[in-house]
Amino acid sequence: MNDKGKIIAGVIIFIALVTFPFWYSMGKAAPKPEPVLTPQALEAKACVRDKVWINANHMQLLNEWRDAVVRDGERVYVNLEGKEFNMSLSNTCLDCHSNKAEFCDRCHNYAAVSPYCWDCHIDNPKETK
Amino acid sequence: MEDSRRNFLKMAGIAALGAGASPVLNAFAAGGGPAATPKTMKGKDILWAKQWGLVIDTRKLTTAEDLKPLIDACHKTHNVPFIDPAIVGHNRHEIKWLWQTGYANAFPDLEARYTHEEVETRPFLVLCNHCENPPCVRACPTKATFKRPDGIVAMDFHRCIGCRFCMAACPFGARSFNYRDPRPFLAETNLAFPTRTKGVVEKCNFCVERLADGLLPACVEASNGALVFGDLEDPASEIREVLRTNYTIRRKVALGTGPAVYYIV
Amino acid sequence: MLEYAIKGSKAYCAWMTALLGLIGLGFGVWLWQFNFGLGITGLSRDVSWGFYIAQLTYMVGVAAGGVMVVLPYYLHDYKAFGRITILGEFLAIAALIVCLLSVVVDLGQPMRILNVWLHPTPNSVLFWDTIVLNGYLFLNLVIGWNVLQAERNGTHYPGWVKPLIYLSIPWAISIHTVTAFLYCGLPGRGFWLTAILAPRFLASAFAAGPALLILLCLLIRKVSNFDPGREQIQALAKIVTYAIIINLFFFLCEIFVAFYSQIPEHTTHIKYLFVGLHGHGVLVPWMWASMILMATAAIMLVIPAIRHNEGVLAVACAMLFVGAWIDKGLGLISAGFVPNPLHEVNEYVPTLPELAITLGVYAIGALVLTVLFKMAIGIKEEVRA
Amino acid sequence: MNGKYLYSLLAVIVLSLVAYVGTALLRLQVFFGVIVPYLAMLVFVAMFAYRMLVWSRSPVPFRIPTTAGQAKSLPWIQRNRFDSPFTKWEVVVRMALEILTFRSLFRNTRMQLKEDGRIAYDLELWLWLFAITFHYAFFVVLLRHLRFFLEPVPYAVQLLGTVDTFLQIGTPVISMSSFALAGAVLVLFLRRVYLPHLRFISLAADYFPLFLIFGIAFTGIYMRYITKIDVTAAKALTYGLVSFHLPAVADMQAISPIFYVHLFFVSVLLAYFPFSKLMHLGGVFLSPTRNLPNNTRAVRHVNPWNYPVKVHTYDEYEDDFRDKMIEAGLPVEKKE
Amino acid sequence: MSDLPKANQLYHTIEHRTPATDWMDTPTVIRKGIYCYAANPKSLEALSAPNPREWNPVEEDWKLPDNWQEIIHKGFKERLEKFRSFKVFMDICVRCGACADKCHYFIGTGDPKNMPVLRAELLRSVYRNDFTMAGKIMGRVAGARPMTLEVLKEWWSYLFQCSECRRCSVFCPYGIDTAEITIMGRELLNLLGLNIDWIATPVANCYRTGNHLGIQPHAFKDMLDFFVDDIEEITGVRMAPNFNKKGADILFITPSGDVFADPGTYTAMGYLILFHYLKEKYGLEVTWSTYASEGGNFGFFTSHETMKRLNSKMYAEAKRLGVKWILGGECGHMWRVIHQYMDTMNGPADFLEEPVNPITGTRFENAKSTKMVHITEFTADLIKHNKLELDPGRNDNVVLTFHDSCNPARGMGLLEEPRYVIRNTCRHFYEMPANTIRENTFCCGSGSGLNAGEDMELRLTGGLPRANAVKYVHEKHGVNMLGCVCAIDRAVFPDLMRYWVPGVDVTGVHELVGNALILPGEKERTTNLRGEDLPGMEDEADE
Repeated sequence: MNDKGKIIAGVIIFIALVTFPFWYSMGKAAPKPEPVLTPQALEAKACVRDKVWINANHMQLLNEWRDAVVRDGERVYVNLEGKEFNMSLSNTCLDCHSNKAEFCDRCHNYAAVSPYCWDCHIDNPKETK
Repeated sequence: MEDSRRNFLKMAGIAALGAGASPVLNAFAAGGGPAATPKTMKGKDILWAKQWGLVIDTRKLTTAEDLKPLIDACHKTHNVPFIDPAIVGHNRHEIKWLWQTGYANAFPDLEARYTHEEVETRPFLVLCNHCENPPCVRACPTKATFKRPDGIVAMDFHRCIGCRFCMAACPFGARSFNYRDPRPFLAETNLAFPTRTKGVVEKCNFCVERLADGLLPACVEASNGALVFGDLEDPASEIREVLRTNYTIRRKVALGTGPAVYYIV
Repeated sequence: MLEYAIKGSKAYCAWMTALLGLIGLGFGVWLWQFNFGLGITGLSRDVSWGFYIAQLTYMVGVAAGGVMVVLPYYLHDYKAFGRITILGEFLAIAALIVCLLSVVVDLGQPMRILNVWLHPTPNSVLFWDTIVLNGYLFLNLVIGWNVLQAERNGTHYPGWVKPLIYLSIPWAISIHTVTAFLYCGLPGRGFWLTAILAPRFLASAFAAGPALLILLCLLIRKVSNFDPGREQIQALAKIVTYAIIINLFFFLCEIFVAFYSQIPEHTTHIKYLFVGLHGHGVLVPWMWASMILMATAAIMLVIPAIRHNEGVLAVACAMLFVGAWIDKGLGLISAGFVPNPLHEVNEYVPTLPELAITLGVYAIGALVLTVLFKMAIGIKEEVRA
Repeated sequence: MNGKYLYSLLAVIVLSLVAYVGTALLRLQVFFGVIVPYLAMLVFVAMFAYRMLVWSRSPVPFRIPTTAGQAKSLPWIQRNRFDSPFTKWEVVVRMALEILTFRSLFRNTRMQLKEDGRIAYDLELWLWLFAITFHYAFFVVLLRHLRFFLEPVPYAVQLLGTVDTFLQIGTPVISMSSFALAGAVLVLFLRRVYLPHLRFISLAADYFPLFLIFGIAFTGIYMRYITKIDVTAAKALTYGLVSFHLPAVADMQAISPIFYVHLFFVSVLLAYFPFSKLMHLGGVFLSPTRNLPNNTRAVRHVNPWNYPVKVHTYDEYEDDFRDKMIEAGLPVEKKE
Repeated sequence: MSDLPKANQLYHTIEHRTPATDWMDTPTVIRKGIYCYAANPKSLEALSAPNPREWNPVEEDWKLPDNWQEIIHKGFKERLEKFRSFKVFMDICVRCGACADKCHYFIGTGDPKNMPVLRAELLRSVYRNDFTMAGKIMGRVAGARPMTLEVLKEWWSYLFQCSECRRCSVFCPYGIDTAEITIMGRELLNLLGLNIDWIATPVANCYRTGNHLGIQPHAFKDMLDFFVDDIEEITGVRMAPNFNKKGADILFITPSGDVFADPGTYTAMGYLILFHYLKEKYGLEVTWSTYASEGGNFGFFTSHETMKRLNSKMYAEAKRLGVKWILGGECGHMWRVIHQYMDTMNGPADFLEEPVNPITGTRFENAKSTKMVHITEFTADLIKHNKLELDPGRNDNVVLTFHDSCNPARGMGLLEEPRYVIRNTCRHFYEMPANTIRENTFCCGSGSGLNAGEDMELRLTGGLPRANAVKYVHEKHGVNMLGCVCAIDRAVFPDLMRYWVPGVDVTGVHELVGNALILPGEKERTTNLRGEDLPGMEDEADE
């Protein structure tokens, strides 16, 4: 029985599949996106927490915020520096980062995550009439 | 570096001890981290009560035109859509927090065969009664509807699974369900307040977001004094004064839910 | 065991393919509903539960009805039912799957379904309903599987199954009781606010469930070499007879209380069902049909000569099953919401997409039932061969 | 008592320490983030191909399918096409059922000697259930990870992510496949430890991949839900690997070391794969008892190394017994 | 058999426990009742097999050639390169354990090394040591161990506790077939002359005389003539079977066991009756052969080469006699060889015609290349076309169950044909439990050359799962007869039944045919082929 051809074909297909990302990128660079800061954000300099922490944990923070606001009626967040913020995605975060497309979406798209926040929270105050 | 070493210790802790190691983790976390931790708290301006209540002086609101600004104020503030039956072909998807109805509908058990003529035609403002003993809270299987310490029957739209048990439980028909995406039906949007997603129940929230900022509910503000809002448990409050000095009725008291909305007829 | 479900005649394959087709159709429409929202149904602000939840209610009854074979066999040592207990248990499994899926398709946010257990809320009857329904499903799966396997091996089922069997008997009562409590504990819904609702549910369950089982037994005898047995079918028929009579009696009790007291909260809903209210009455012909079907079936069943004729028995069971379905699957839920708490009348009629999804759910139930019955019958044939 | 899994556990712990220390203290991100993954990929691809070629070099001299159902026979006898395939396409279906649904494991029974003298064989589907859960969960996890290797992320990958995160539990929403994978690995491990016969046959090489894969799942879950790493920075590296546009070393060093532990685990798995029992991924396609049609009497199978053998011919036989045959009246070729 | 406890006691002493030590450290005991005697050197010499010598398995010294390790290593390597099955099966096992409790020897003996996976690991451990990088570097941690004398003895012991029944292969997710591994292992052992006598001597016999039992041509004819006399006594019909007849339509080959010992002899009488009927009614000439007088092939249990050497006679004889095609009798491993090996090894049989049943016109499509048809396929076809006059009432004293022989079931897919014949010749037929029949069938416990006398304990424990299932239908339906289509089954089941299920006898399917078939011109039969009174004939017989 001679099935070497079939096996080699199978191996080639397998390798092609396994190395698919290499073919797909074709050496095209796609560096880490940099979120664009609005002038307002630039001016504020600091976010609620430091940038690295926020970058990694903002989803958790928003989750804690929503429970605090909705369930406990607590709306003020005092950060590590003792500074107070209104815990609101719509009114605090998006007020400063009013450019969702350049700020939020860039990374979200890059990492292919689509949080359902935007189903309710109005995404871009500047764009919505 | 600091952070990553801590993370490593955490990871090693979990790996070694399994999920039960959380106290150990906390110890690690507390030991290595900065002393201060962020806090959450109520705002300084917040209006707070033991049981918020509302008195509606229906004598001052005798026509539909009188009610409209109140309803509009509420619905605009909260992005309550108007799903026009003329457009969608039916009224099944209607959403309303505050609306008007007839005396006999609002008070079916107080219906009189021979009624005061003016009252019979007077429009009545109805809304969630923020009951003292709310059946909807009892029914909700996820605690998405709950009673806050200030007596407001609140809804957590993030947690609502859309089972509509609360709608069946509410004897006042105060609740609406988002049978579809409400956004296309918003004539204008209040950016400060979220819209809802399809598939969740909603109702009047006694303007918790305004109370937090020290403001009275939108309808009260728009009512020119026809609506009085205050703490039912505070004998010194204005609302108690109004209740002391006026005869009021509540809807379906026989059911024992203890509505917090009173009507001066 | 499962190999029996994989292999089958041409007709079997055609039936399974048809069911898969219906499931596919239902799933497609459900995707539409998932995308658009429950607005594609006939539900409204006033009638916020409809066809889906009604199917939950009805099929919980069918599931609970299975206990009518389990109980006489295990508690009263009625040996004859040993032949068909597995059919009762498997019918319960399929019915429960229809129940659970009916709840899932009724949810506005199905992806949050686990919130019910992530945020357990013991004061909510719906929370308990999920517990009892899933628990009963689990019990029947474990019991059915082990008993059938033991039968195939010619051995006795493991000892630990016995307590589960005893547990399953009160549990069957609980599933319908808790489901009734969903409705009858609500203030302001006069139609449901009656202590007799749970007993009524049970009575109709013990009529409709065994009636379906009789029909299935007759079908099994036709399409397979396994005969569930004449004695067994007749014993079931007796159970159906008493249950339907009690069901009708309970109904009359309701009528009496409502109309003798003449409390509007209680009468308006019944009026809406049987004579219409303010000119609205889409359900009137249905409800009369239901009553006539159930009453006729009861009369037929109570006469021994008729009951003993299996052909006529089948007709009576079918009439009863349909009658009870109209009563619980169409009337009960709608009428609770009409008129609404503000005494306005807004009627509910299910839409086509709603029916398609329900059909898909039933097709899943039928598929599960077919697979389980095929397996059980295959093993019965094998053991008796 | 059982050194086999302790060795394996130790090996995985040491691997994690190596990657952790290597990146957190020694700052060898380039080594663990670039060199090792490239090498691992190279070893995986090359050795996988090599192993397959070695297998293909051994011929299949005989057609020896295991028949698990009625073969094609007389036209009126209903045959079992997929458990006893006759044609090539029936074999394809049999193999598909085997590979996609784990058909053979689905038959699994559990034997019990009952006290009453009966031996019972109960259908035992737990192994099938956890095996298929494990494999499919792993597969989905792999496909989902394409989001780190493709830009823009194709819709299909996004859709898979959406389906996998259908149930909204936790923040970020849990992907069911991750937990199914970790859970199934755990059960498969416990099975090996708690079932005496399975423990008896298990080698260190059986525990090692389980620990390693659990380590991968655990570090993945840990990064996603407990300590959050900078996902975009991680993708900049992973995408950089496949597009050959690596981020700056400083950027790599900014990624949490746990990411490198995860990546190192994956690299080790890739490199280990072709040398281990994990090659059943390729081998399952080559099993002669499954991938051949049961048509040996109808279609001749050729053995490439068939060679002539010494036989006892009829002539030799007749020479041995001619007289007796003649005497018994049996026909013979030669009369004397 | 006498040293064994009573069946019930034995059953309750079976324990499935694992030793505390690692399996590599658990010594192998070659013990009486479990092992078979070593091959007689004369038998090996007759085949020119390597290393013939007197040796005794229970003695310390096996008198191995000095370079035995090298022989094994080289033989191993050669087989890895020649058989993909062996190579792949050495590599891909994941030790999931699905096969463990599928083996009848494991079920019956409780010896963990009888788990198929572990039996294969005996070889795999050496494979890893000799042929894989991981094994060479990591040694025992990677599950590798060097080939030592202890390992060799362990191989010998357990490779002769496997009957190559393939039941494990059905359940293996990769189709790993322990039969294949046992075949390779036994080939390697044969390189060192380590065969058992129960295999080696039949092979030598078969090579010279044409059959395992060494029946010489005249004796073979005598035996069949003896059956002819018996048949005449029972039916009143005298028949004259053809021997070595040139120009006959069909050559018939069956295991010689059927010619030699009860109850196989009754099956042979069934064949004779059937062939006589076909000759009388339809003029079909079937011939027996004294040269190819053995269907079974114990070479299969020795090596591929020996199998081929013995098998070659079938085609050679068919060619010499100029028949159209070959018909094969009821046998198990004979059919595995014919179905999966014969054409490849000794074909193509282009001198034969594509088999067609001359009476019904049915083309045996499934045998068009090998040109050999199973007798139940042939008889089923005749019955289907109403070509046989049958009186199943003559088998009414039989309450039958049917044992699927391993090789036709799992190496051929022959499941329905014998059942069809049975249903048409016997009115009381009950299947054993589903997990013990068809592709899940259990071995008789004595297959692959293990049906010696000295390993009776192994055979009885290994046969327990099958016997237990028979017991089930015996108690439930009063089954008194175990039908089968295998000569080894017929040879070994009587012992097995006597021990585990007294009251059940053993029959071949064609014995039922022989009883039911109404011969032209026969007298009214009062007894069956066994000389037992037919139902309703008890009185006449007494008179």
